[in-house]
Amino acid sequence: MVARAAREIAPGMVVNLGIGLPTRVVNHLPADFPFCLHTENGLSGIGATLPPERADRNLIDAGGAYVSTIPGSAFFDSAVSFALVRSGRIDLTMLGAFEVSETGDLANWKIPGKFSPGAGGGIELAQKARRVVVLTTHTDRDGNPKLLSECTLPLTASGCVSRIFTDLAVIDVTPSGFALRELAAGVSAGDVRHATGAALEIPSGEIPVF
Amino acid sequence: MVARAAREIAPGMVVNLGIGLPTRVVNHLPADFPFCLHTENGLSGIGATLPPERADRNLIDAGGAYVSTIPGSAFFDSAVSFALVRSGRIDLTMLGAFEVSETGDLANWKIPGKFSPGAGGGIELAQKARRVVVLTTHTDRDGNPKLLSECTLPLTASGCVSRIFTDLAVIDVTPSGFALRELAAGVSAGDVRHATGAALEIPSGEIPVF
Amino acid sequence: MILPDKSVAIAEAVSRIGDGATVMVGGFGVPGTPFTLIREIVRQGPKNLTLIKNDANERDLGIDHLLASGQVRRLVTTHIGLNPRAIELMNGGRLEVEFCAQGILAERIRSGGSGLHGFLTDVGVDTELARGKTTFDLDGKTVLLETALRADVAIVHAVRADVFGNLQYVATARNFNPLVAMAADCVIAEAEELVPLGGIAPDAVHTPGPFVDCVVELQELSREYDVVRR
Amino acid sequence: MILPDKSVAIAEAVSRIGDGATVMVGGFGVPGTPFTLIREIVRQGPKNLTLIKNDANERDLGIDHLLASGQVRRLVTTHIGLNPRAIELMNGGRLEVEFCAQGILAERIRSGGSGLHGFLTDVGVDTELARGKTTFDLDGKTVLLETALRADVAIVHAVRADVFGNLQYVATARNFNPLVAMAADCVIAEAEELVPLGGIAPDAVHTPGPFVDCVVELQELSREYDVVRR
Repeated sequence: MVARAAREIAPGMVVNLGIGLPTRVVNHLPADFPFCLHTENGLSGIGATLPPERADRNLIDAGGAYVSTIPGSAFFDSAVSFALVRSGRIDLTMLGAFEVSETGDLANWKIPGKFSPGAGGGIELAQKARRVVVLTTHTDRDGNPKLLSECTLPLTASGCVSRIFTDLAVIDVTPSGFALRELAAGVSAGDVRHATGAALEIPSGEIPVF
Repeated sequence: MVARAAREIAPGMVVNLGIGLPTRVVNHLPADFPFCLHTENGLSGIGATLPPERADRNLIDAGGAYVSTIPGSAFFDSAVSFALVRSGRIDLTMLGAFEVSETGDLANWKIPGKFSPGAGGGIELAQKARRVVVLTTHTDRDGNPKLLSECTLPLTASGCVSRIFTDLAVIDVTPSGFALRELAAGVSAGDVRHATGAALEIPSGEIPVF
Repeated sequence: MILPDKSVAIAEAVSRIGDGATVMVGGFGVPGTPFTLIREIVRQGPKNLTLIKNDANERDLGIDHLLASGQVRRLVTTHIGLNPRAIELMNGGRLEVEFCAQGILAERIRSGGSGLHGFLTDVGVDTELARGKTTFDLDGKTVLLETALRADVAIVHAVRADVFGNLQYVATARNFNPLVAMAADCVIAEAEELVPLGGIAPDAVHTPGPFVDCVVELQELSREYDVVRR
Repeated sequence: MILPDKSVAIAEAVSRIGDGATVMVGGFGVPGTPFTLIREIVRQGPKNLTLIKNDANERDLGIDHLLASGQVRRLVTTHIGLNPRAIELMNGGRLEVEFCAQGILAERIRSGGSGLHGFLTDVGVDTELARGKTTFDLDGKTVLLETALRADVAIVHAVRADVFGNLQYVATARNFNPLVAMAADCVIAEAEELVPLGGIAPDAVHTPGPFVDCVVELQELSREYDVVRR
């Protein structure tokens, strides 16, 4: 799933990867792949993640991981960082999700009464990146679907998600709802439909496997 | 008059000097006087004005004069420069004037039908500097008063001027109008009243001469 | 002319923070947090503070000390998920928390620091962060009014300062520091290194000296900067 | 990963400017004006341009060439007093001119470059620059709505660029350049020196590369930069 998501990144893109699964996407790209990773705490051109013994105390990503620079990196303040986000200079962001609706609404920052740490930079990334894709398990820990006809949790942004990568499938958000595009190895279209809490368009013919 | 105006600058101040007469004020301050000159095209800590043969093509003030830096100078962009102005970090500005009213209104950027090059940075300096003083001849070339009960020209900012230095006098703008504070050598209070187009409060007793 | 010297002792600088003050604090996680100035605020003990800061640090780090000492009444922030104490105080009603989207907090601070009254944006318009905000119709699009933020005092951490208050930050320790350094009536910078006038190249200044009121040279670097081994 | 290379030939970069385009131009007086890119716009000849620039340069310098060639329909600016041709075209009704207060023009550009819709300010509220602007009552104070500006193309002059588009400016040649470099769909930078990736320290970048689309290395410096002897 992470390896499949990595193919979403085209040469030349500026990409912001959300905390968690998305940050692992870079491990699946060739070392000479030409693109730029942005982190909202003020760096374009993120290099390798570093272990504590090699870390620079002043150089982290927005998730608090110690990172490094590459030739051509730039540091900037938080206002400039979000100027990049809001003015459309982030070509792609990959985010985690609690819920995604069939119209592309995203909920990933708050569970009322349980989890309300604040939205951080997620709202602007979800609303303003040119393309938003989600990386998530298809269901939550209790087996409940995360892909729903409507979100039940407070939204991060409405109608923002274009594509969802899960452990079961690649699914697009289309004007007519969720559409199955690819299947994980060993998973059937029926499995995906069963784990999805909304209508799922399944193409006729063979479905590619990732 | 320029020498007298120079005494308006207190140690520690950040000062912006308008084009023309005001820029000559610095010549009347000791070399070790601790203050900071700001220019709106992006420099704090202006040093000496330079002749063409010693000029840096990239280093001018807002009036286009070639200037220099001093130890501790900083360059910044035009947004930051006016952030300084609007947020109250300019302690004092000295500006030229076409007209000043007895309520401190200033007109110095436009003469309809004759002169309308645009306001440049003057509006924000006049409205936002913590203290605005004007350096001007007391009358225009035709002998008409520049200190008036009301301005006739388009305003730069209303109620902004605290004090006026002219070739004849030092005059404060008070809640009750213009008040004579000091006289140029050889000038009488009557001369000043005659050359002023509004009521002028003249203190009883001796008036200091500059 | 020469530029004025603004270097002062830490106790004098921090004494500008009175009870009830609004204090902006630089930093994003550990980098750029003015740990030593925060410790001095704990020592001097002003109460009922409103803090404006990207995050609440982690337990026993940075502004968590001010939460632990009960000096904070209100916090304007973007994310407090790494500080269980902040979450507990908020949930218990002992800390008022206002959440902003991160770039919107940055921009509200910059707006105040730029002498503006606020700005219009569609960020968050479909979310609960829009609740209670004034909306406008701008060419058929709904936008929110986000008001400018200013503080009585801002505290920042710089890697280098000259005595006039020109500041440089390093790496991702820049973050909110240049913004809060614009937006307070009194701006206090702690610096790892204090250099004489001329020690910072004019093209390489991140915060111009006219924004800064007090410069405090750090005698030693707080242990709170140490690399965290999770 | 490696950062993409955005260096292109000047003709290709400037071909992005079509008839009717809105073009933002850096510079304040001579310093920072992208003279070589302007000459290429004259050579390629797109018409009916709207220019957004602090000033109109002086006669036979910078954007005056575009005024002379009749390529400019409209100019958004702060001051054109040093260019008699601009004044004459304006007075003759052959050039539409919109004047802004200087810091407000800077801020409107930055607002567009920051993906915002506009901002509220009391600057100019008592002047004729307030005419026709939407006003709001904010806590009893009248403020003006200043709308964000964006352009199709922005052209800037940098002293140094790397191939990814990280830019550095020098001295007062910075001025409007970092602002217009945020606010256009296509940002073209001419650079006195083009360096490889790594040639600019990450803390010393003035315009981060993600804002920039095309980098053009100058083969020689325009004579228009020469020190003016008045």
